[in-house]
Amino acid sequence: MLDKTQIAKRIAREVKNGQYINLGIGIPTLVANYIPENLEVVLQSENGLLGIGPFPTEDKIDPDLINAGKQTITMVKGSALFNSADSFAMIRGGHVHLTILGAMEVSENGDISNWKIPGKMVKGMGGAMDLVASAENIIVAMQHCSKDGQSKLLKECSLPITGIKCVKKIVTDLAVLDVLPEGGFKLLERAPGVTVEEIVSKTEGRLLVEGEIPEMVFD
Amino acid sequence: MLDKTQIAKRIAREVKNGQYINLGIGIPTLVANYIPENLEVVLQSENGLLGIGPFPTEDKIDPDLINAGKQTITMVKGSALFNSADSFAMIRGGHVHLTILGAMEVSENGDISNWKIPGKMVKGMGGAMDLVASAENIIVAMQHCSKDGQSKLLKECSLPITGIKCVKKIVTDLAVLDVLPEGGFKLLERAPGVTVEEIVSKTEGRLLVEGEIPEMVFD
Amino acid sequence: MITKTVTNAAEAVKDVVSDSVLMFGGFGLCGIPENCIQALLQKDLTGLTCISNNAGVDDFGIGLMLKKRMVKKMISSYVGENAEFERQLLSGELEVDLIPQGTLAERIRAGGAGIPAFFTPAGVGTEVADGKEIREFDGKIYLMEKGLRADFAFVKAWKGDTAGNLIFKGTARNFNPMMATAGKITIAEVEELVPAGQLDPNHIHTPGIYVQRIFQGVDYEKRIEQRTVSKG
Amino acid sequence: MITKTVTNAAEAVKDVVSDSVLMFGGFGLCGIPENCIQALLQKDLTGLTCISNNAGVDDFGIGLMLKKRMVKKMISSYVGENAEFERQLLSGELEVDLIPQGTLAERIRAGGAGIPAFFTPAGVGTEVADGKEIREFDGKIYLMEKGLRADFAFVKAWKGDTAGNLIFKGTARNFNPMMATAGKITIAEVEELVPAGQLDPNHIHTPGIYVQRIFQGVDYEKRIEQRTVSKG
Repeated sequence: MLDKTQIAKRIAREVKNGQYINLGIGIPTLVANYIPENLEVVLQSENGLLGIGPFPTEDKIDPDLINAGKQTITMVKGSALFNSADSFAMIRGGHVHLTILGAMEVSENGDISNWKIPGKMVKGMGGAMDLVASAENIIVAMQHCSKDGQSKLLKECSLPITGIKCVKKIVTDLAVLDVLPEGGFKLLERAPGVTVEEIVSKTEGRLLVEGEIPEMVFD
Repeated sequence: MLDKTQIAKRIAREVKNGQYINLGIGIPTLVANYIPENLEVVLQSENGLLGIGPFPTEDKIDPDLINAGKQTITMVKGSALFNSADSFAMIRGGHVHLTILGAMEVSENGDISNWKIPGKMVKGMGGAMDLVASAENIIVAMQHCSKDGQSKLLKECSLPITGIKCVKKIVTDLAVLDVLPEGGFKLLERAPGVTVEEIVSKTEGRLLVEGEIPEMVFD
Repeated sequence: MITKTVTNAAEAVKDVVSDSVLMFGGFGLCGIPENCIQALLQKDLTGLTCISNNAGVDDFGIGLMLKKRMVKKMISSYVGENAEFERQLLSGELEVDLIPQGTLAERIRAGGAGIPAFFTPAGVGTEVADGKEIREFDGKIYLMEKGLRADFAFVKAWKGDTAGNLIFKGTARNFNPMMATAGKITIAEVEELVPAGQLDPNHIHTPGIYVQRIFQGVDYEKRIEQRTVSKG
Repeated sequence: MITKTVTNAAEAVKDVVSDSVLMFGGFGLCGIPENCIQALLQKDLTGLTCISNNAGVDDFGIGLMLKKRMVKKMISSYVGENAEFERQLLSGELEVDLIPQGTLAERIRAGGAGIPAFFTPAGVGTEVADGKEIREFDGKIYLMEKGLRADFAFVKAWKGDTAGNLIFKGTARNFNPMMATAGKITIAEVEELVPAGQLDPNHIHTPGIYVQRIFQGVDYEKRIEQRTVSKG
């Protein structure tokens, strides 16, 4: 099984040179730490920044400079600031190449639910609906199952939808899977020590397993 | 009869304190010279400037600073620069209070034609269609008749329309007229030496003449 | 130039009445109009509709207005940091209209820009699409969304001049510039107010045409929600 | 940061082919991409669709491309300074789509912002409305207009950095920022190119995300159309 850091490390391998990337709150934020240094990429924060840098040292904290998770941040060289309408113009217009975000559920046709649990949680969708409706590539970071053991990779989402037919890839604590254009999850890799059988048993949606499934390797 | 300078001077009296104003090419541009100095107003140029100043002295000419008529200009203190989309957002959103522009024809219901003579002239509408569709107050500066003596204040425009039911007031070489909300021109003032009869004879559209019509006075 | 200066927040908000529609700039607690919110709290207002990306926290920002029960309805994209908010919502005391963040930003821009409606892909296939017009362009499905305006827009800038021109700092810009365009009356509070002519016209984020009143604010707390540091 | 630098205009335009849709920033001759236009003139191109507020003058700017018969269609708001243009138009050699200036600007912004269509009052009741959807919102009539994109967008900025961030000067900004967002490939020429990190992130008009190629231009003529002076 992968821990959160390993999920982030695995997703970082999906990043390509020259990409502009939006990272959601939680595990996706950690991905920034593991992007290979030889790649030139730029991180977008939907509250109005291109070029997110590391967290500031104590003496450099600026309350007027935060990311979308409201964390204090810094800017890298070559950053640009803009307003929220311009930020989502950038997102909606397809200029951000890759969105990495968390999910509560993903369906086998790529629908995602991550913003609402009726009667329980009403935090709102924030920028997630805009991001998943717009980016050309969307990767989900999440646990394969809920705390009570239910699969989160479903035939259909049971929770209110954030976006339809948008998720391209999923990295969970157990596996890496593509969402096929024609529907269905395709198993690509398994976590160290996790068997294909376990993944099959914990995936409710249609799962395609072809040939030998390699085990992920981490440094 | 008013000359161009007097038309501009008369229109300048319509300007109110605190207004943001867009001035078209030609006579409207001259209006800026006669706005009373005790009024605080700001001139907008649709190519991206609030706060047009006077023409520059020879040593201050900047090719990167022009008005919508492509004339070299200066900026007053407190100016702001912006792009064309933001400029027309400002216009379309009703933030510019007053538009003064020229016309080839105005109809008695306030339609205006000023952008095209079929088969003869194809310069384009520039920003005029946006301006007349958006500003709350639109004043037209023009000659009362064409060069061949035809009235330019008509029942219906004969040339392609720039905007409908938008002109509120007209200042010509002969008269000042309101366009009534219910339709028709209402004669307000006549140029020095011009009789009501002459104005009546040179106005094709419905003209309302009530009581004594004062003669304009200029310093 | 047209002078927009007022003396302080109390004077700036003096004609805000109950049942008004208000916009508040800010993202989380970053770039919120702290002085105007404090001045509104001093007034006896109820039935307000507040348009703001977030709803503050329990003891700061718009959260204080919620606690005082001044707010009838919130229009926001994310309200996750506010327990009182969640309580009022679940109990039905508070109406909430949750809108995708980009749609909210664009609706406000459209409202200020005289665009009554536009199409966006955000929310297609979700409950956000309920009751909205759906249309296909070039093979992709979109929703029609409408422009938003407010009776009063409250924005917070870094620097401003007496003509109402504004410059924001860092990510404290966020929703402030669009909201400035969408208020029938826009009230700007700034950290530093300078005479017209001192700001570079090329650096201005919000032209003064959008601002009806401006004042230099006092005692900014600028509370940080997630203080994250690195060892350096 | 992602480096966008190319050596010169010739390299920047090397993959532009005949029958492409091109956008050119500028208002009149102010803020036009002079170097890219010169480089395009060196290529053997025909059938181009050019989106530009104006069409240059007979012997400068896009006017030179018209003279060389490279252009099949112009999409503009005002073309009044160009006799060759008028001749080609009246003779039917050139297609022209005249669009209200604000609609043109907004259509380009919409194209870059992923908004397929929006409503505007400009052109209602005129021939611009022919064939377009008409709709009433709150008692006022609007036209539906669609977003515009281009294969290549050519923009001219004052300063730029290697990450593609741009700062414009004066009213030379005009259509350049929107067009930068709407090109599948956006090529920026700048008067001064600096390393990433030298421009204040708060002063940037066009974030580098929109720019695929950038180079420092040479020999700017910046021709003035209406040289007007006061006695001082």
